[in-house]
Amino acid sequence: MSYIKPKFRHPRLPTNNLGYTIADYDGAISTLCAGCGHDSISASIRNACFKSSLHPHRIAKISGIGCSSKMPTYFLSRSHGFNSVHGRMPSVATGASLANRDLTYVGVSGDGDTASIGMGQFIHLMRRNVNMTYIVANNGCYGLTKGQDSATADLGSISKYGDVNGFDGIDLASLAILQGASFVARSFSGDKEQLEPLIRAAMAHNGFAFIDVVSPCVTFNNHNGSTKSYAETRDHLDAMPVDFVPMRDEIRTQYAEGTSQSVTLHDGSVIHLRKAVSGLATNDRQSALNTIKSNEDKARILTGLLFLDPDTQNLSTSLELATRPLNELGKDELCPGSKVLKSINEGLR
Amino acid sequence: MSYIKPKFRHPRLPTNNLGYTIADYDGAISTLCAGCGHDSISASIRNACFKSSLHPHRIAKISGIGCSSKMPTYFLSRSHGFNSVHGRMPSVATGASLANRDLTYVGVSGDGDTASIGMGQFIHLMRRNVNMTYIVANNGCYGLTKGQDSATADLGSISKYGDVNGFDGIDLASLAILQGASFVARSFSGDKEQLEPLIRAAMAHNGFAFIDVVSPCVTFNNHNGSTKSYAETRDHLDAMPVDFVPMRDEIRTQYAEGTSQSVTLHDGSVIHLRKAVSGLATNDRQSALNTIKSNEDKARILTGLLFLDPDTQNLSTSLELATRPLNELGKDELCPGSKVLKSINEGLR
Amino acid sequence: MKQIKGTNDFVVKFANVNGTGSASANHLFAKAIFRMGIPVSPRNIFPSNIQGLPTWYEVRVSSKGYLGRRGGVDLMVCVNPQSMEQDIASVEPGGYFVYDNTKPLAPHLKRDDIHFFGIPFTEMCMREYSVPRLQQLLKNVVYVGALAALLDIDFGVLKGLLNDQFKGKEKLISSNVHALEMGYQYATENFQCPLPIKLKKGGNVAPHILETPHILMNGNTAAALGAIYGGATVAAWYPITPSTSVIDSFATYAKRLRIDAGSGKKNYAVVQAEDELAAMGMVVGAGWNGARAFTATSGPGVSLMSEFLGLAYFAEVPVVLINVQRSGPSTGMPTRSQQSDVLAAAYASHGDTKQVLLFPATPQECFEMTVNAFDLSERLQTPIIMMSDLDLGMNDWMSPPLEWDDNYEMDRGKVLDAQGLDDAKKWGRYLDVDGDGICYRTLPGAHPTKGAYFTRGSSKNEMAVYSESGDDYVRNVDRLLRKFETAKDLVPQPKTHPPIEVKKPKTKLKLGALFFGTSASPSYEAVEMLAPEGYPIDTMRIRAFPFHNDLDQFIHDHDLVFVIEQNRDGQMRQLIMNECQIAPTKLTSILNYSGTPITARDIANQIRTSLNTKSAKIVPLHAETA
Amino acid sequence: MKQIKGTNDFVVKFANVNGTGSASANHLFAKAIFRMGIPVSPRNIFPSNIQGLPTWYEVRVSSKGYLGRRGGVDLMVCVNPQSMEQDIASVEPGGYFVYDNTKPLAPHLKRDDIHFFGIPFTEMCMREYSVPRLQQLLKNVVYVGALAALLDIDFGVLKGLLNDQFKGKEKLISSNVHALEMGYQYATENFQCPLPIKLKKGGNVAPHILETPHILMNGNTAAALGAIYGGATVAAWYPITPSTSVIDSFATYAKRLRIDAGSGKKNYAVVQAEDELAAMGMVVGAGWNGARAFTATSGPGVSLMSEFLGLAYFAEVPVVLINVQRSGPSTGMPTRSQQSDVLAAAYASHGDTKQVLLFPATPQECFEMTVNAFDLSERLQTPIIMMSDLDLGMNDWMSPPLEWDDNYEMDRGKVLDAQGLDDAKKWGRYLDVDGDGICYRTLPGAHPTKGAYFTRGSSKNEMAVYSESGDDYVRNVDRLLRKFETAKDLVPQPKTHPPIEVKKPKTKLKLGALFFGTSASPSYEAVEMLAPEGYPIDTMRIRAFPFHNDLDQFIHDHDLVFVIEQNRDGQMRQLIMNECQIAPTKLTSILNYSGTPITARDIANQIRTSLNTKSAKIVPLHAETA
Ligand SMILES: Cc1ncc(C[n+]2csc(CCOP(=O)(O)OP(=O)(O)O)c2C)c(N)n1
Ligand SMILES: Cc1ncc(C[n+]2csc(CCOP(=O)(O)OP(=O)(O)O)c2C)c(N)n1
Ligand code: SF4
Ligand code: SF4
Ligand SMILES: [Mg+2]
Ligand SMILES: [Mg+2]
Repeated sequence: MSYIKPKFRHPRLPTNNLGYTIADYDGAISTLCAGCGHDSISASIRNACFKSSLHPHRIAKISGIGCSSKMPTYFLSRSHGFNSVHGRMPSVATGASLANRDLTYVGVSGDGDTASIGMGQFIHLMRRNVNMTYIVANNGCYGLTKGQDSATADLGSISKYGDVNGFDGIDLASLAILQGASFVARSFSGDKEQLEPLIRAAMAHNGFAFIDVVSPCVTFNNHNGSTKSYAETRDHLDAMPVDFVPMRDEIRTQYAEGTSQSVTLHDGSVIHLRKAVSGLATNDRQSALNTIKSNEDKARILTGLLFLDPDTQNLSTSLELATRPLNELGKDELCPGSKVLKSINEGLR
Repeated sequence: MSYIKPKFRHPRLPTNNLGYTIADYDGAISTLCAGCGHDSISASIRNACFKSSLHPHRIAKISGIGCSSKMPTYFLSRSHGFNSVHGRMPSVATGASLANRDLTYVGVSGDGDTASIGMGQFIHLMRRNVNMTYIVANNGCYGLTKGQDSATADLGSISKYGDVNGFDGIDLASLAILQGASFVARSFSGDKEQLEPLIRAAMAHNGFAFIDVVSPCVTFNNHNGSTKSYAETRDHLDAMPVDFVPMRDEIRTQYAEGTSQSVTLHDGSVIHLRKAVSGLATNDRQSALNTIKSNEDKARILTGLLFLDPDTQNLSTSLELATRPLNELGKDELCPGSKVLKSINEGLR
Repeated sequence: MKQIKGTNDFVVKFANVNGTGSASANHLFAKAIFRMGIPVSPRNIFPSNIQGLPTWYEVRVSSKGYLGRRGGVDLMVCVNPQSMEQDIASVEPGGYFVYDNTKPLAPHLKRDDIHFFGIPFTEMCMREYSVPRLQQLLKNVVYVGALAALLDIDFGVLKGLLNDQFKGKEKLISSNVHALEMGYQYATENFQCPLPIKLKKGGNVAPHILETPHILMNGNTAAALGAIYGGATVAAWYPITPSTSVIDSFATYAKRLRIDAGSGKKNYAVVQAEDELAAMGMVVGAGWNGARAFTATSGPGVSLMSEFLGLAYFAEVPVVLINVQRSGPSTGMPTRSQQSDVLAAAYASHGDTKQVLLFPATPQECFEMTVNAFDLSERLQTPIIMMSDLDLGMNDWMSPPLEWDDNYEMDRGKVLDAQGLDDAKKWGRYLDVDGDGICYRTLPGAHPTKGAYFTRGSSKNEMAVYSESGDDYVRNVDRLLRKFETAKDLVPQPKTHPPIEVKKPKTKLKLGALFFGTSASPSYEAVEMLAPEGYPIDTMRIRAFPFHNDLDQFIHDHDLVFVIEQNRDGQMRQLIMNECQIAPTKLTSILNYSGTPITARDIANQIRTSLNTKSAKIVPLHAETA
Repeated sequence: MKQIKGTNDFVVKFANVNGTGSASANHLFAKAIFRMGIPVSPRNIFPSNIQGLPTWYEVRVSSKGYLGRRGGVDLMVCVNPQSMEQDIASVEPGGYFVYDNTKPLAPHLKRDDIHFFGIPFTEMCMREYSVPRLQQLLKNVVYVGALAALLDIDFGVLKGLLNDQFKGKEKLISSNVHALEMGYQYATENFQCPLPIKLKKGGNVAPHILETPHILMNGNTAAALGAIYGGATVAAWYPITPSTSVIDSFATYAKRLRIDAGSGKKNYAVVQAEDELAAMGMVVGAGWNGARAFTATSGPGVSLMSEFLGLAYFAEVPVVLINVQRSGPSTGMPTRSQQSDVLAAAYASHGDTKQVLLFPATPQECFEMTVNAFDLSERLQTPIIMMSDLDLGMNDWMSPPLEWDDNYEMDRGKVLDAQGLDDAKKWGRYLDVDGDGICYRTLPGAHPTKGAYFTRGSSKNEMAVYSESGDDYVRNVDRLLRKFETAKDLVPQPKTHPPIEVKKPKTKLKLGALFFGTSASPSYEAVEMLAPEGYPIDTMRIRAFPFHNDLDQFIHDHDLVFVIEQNRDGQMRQLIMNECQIAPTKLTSILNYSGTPITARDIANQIRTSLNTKSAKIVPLHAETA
């Protein structure tokens, strides 16, 4: 269990344009493991909403099932939230957005929730370009069910149980670009300088915005990294009771655009991040894919805004929905009345 | 209803290396619409198996649900077949292949079956690199449920019911390349000169081989094509009873590698095919994606073998399965016996 | 040789090949009878493919207005060589067989107890038309023309129908009329017309039919209209026979009736989902967010939706699901009808779940119950599953006109808006303030500081705070039971009719019959068949689950109750035994699960057999408990 | 003040924070008692998260060998301030409360009817260890040391366990032993040890326990071993609590026992699927292709698998599914136990489906029934669902050792190989040659020219040719019913015990109790509690569905039968009423659905209440049918 709110807060907190303080964007106390990357993401979402001066109650939070999908409880208590079923958040979010096109939708998911059980819905959500921000807290494993490999785990990575992953990891950002997402970004949970503005941009984007956030799992981390250091750590773990989760600190990082940075995870493995220069985001899907791939070939994870198509048609527009939210319509707009029914009857004679 | 077997057959048919005649690869009489592209694919599969001299009974045919998924009934009656549930053929094929790694598996699916309900399983099937040939009979619509748009229908195409498709079509071949398929090809149902050798190569490939076959639906075709000719035809259709399906001939085409060809479909719409030069198949995923895209930008559908990684690990190898099929193992190999159980008991005291 | 006789009372069946345009011609035939004011019920029996397989169309004509199947065929029109043998076999002795004698009938097919009428349809059309398409198409119209003569159909009515159908396309009208005349002429010239079975306007038609100007419509269209009138704004679905036309019709009507006047934009959304899980997920999301949302599906879809149905039950999200049942299990027979999802729907999902079901029996009820489903789903904050079937959904039924009360107000249930939240003393999402098990919900975005809560399937307390306490869990699921109790009085109540008087009853047992949906019509007919034979049977038509206490009472008041349904396992009987305190030996199943709708004759036969042999079986109950 | 007394008969409960390593220490405690030869049953009650929430561990010690929960806590060890208040409240009057008094106990928490034992665990560890990890971890071991003194645990046994656990890591052994000693010493120095509740080797332990050298194992491990011994070669699954460890254990054992000697390669495959639909699809594919294949899941997975279960039922594919039940519906409480998937499993999927269920009550049965499930699935060519639950699957149970008969031969059912096909006169996949409803299947690749057929869920005839004929359909599904009838004699039969003699019975009614799975153990105990009170209750433990006729007979032979189960809706009672011809008033539900396993005291109480108030309810049955 960790806390995303600081224990003490100055009585006169600064307010944003709408007069809210950051506390108005707080959530419940997190029950995730101390040091879990997911808590950093929650904090960034909270901060992004505060800085962007969004009305908390005009945001709806939707998630699937998993440690990551618990996150919406831990930010924005003034927003409605829906912790639905495993892997099917995309459809719930689609329905919600159809019912009321005026709210801001934040979907939160995990790599298990999205890349395994949710893969089909994820792809079709992008195809429909639902107007929402979709954040995957990507830890390469199933945290809540205790550490199995997920479909984004790197080939050759070793799970806490000592199994070597024999399958290629799915790169969700590339997939999103290929399958038509109109905003695709990647970041690292501990890099709030990068993550917060990305979240703000995603929420401002008028269409489907995807952010793949590398978010280390303290307890069952599954990144490939340096095998040596990993093995060393493992040896250490062997002597521990299986149910012991040591207290850890969040991993924070900070580095400049256009540079690379190595981050050592809690288990001693290392990942290599490369920060794209902002403003360079391409609206050419093919070249975005190529850039991601060439970094991957150098074992680097490219972060930043990777693709953007600002002039996109979201689902509400492509379905030609009227501007008033469907859930506000009343009998007058909806019910054609007895006269019309009479004429329909006539047509059926 | 159409017939893939010729009505008359010479008494002394030629035999292949194993001594089988083509008749040994026949299936039941097709109950698909006359002229349906799917029947041409069935014929090509039959011919490919004959020419490659495969034992019919060592092939297993697995499909989902749809007109396309009915195809396995119409070829290879001597093979076992399994018409499973809609969209879930990949998992059934995976299980079958685990049970007996020695058979040749042919999966047949439709664009609805694969790109909508089956999307998640399709992607994970590729990720596992199950040793099989996977053929999608791609008609851009749901034939069996009477012509709704599928997820591969082109943006802007008009369905038989007059609805304009507002979503981008999913390009299954690109998706397959991105998601790690080790053999990716595309063809046209009526181009047996191209399709047959592709099927033979796919079946010989030691890993997952995907063939996206453009296969016009006579009755509910959904390709974008020339709007004018389409509209003309539509007018014609309006006067017809909804349950009238005119008898049509199969669309055949023949053109040289490296050239392009326009094919007019039954409803008057036109598609443009571009045949890749064989032997040029790349094993660089990125450049394969780029080539497909650049043809697409010219409104051309690139056909041929698009990507090949011949030295791939299929699921049986990556799971390190023993060479004897699992379904042949008996008590001796499987059951450790009472002595071992005694020692297990000891360990539990 | 015997000749079946009857005015406005017979069964005609057409044997065709699908994809040949026959359905439209057959529909023309049925609709003409309908326009003559004579009760008719046509049924399409079609294969699960698009072209080339046998398909049938059965038209029942019934002066009394029985709309269920009777059983047996009096006149068969066969233009499909593939099925000729079985078609000939299916005609009642003394019946009539109309066929294409362009090729002569194989001698071994002849029966000498039925009357054959050969008409060279193919030859006539080959001679008359040069375009193959017309040769094929108009053949169907020719046989309708012949039937017009044989059965005495009002020719003017037929022409009127063609005029309506091809409005503005004069050429098409005249070619069709010509084809009709060709058939008519051939029949009058070659046969004694009309046959002893025939139609007569007015005739012996039951007064309650004559009094109302009926309409002819299928249940799926009616349900779609119900969704329009019920204020549905979000329809998410995945195509599956036989439910597809619910959404098709909804989209068609919405395009006409739901366009925002100012902008020309849509006041509704229809989304074809990628599968049934997604379709239901969208409905759940939209329902949670305050829109009236629904989906339509069939068997396999119900299975796939079951996880989400469990979520909606537990998270208390309004959801409307129209289940147009087909033959199960698994793929089953997608184009055949059954009532076999009763248990799957009532207990959809793992864990302790109970879903509210509605059972429409007519298109009128499809309409009304769909409207009602939206009210109930919001009132009860739970999924409402309307259990239609292929027979009801896809076939045309004669029906009194649909009615609408303009004073109708949608029941949006207990939703607190900003004002409501400000007024409320204490609010908790799962607090049972009123004691009816139904709590007050709020919608996202309603209030800046109040009413936000977290919806989850999993553990929670009354305040919607995460909790794994056993007490919180039990309180919550017990409240859901209380809500289910509340539902009993809100759902449509079962229907009874005044008991049938019987002069000399053959049994001392008080007999009852329970049925629902499309089993109702033939059940009523069977009961009327049996009354003159000395078996008085009281009836109750079940219209919803949870069952009203009247159902218990009905069973209690009878010694033996037949439960008539169209599935193998007697699922409604099981549901009754589960939910009521009923001695099972009281309930006898009358079943048909062949995939073609149950017939009155079949029901009557099964009841007769049961009454003649069952008496032994009725005793043990007393014995057992003595 | 009263002191609870008892040798080898009490309940100890630990209140911890999860992720702190307490489970291992608590296990050490329970295992030490087990090694002393005293019947013990530990239960982990844990939250659905990874770190930082309250978690409990309840250890029952019972000389008679009752392994179910008794109810009540005699000694509580609380090291979690979050739950302290409720933990104190849960101790029985006269019981004992051991806590960390590094911080003093808040005065308002004090109770004067229980005994408090403060031990400064944190302080002791802070003093003793400098590494925070060790401070945290060894605290757990210190309290076990204290309990060793308070309850008189054999210190040698504890040391032996540590030696086994940390074999080869001397440093770890000595630091753990040191921590134990610290606790032991503190307790002996500060309290009067042992307490009136204590352990005694041999002692009053029931002879049937002493006679066999028991093992301690959980049901999931046992099921995994069953899959190994039953010859499973394909395991496809998707992680879900509480079923995950079934596959984990299978993989672990297979890695050891299923490696091909020559090549070092695997004679098994474990695939983590992308979801439960895929997991079941793989099992169906593998089963169809002749491998013994299985999956394990829990509630939501069962819902997601239901379409495939319907296919397997109808296409007659052998499938084994181990359903380790948790609280439902929807996400429910994933780390809590229930028996609430009975109906969802029995009728899994739309349409008329009936699935075969097995109900193990002990790890031994998990082992045996899993082996049996593979035989049954191939014999019956249908899915076999083993219904375990979290309590059985994830907790350690004392059990007689697993036994294996080396003469066991797998029953592969009716499979024709090449020879068989050549010998067969006429073969059709769905021909019921033997009249038992089970047909002969063939495997892909078996024969060059014979035996190939097309498997489909949809319409077919006996020769596996596509058919939409109603007759073919009915014949097929009727045969499936016949097969279900055949299953009755093949599945494990229900178990009865000789009736308990009661001197002065307080009731004339013949009483019975039905139960299954983890409800069995506390039910037996409750029955033994009630006998001396004058209520003789006969018992029958249900072990499978379809029910054997003995079940009907048992109910017939009694006036009132309690159905004891762990779900809200009395699902087993419903299933019995559906499938047997039972008057429902005979069956009274005794339920617990809080998520924590039902206790003997709870059952006894509910039965007492029922007997004192129910008599009125028993009469109406006679009345109703009179
Ligand atoms: C249908 C279903 N299957 C399985 C589960 C069990 N389950 C809960 S969370 C989870 C995986 C979560 O992984 P991920 O989405 O990566 O989240 P993380 O915990 O790693 O943040 C699984 C398999 C479930 N709740 N529902
Ligand atoms: C679970 C489920 N949902 C829906 C259906 C209905 N259905 C049958 S085939 C089909 C679509 C087939 O489309 P496609 O795969 O493209 O095949 P085609 O007929 O076009 O060849 C659908 C939706 C079904 N059988 N099962
Ligand atoms: S298990 Fe991993 S993902 Fe889950 S809360 Fe702990 S650190 Fe985070
Ligand atoms: S409907 Fe289309 S896809 Fe189906 S059989 Fe006919 S032509 Fe082929
Ligand atoms: Mg994860
Ligand atoms: Mg298609």
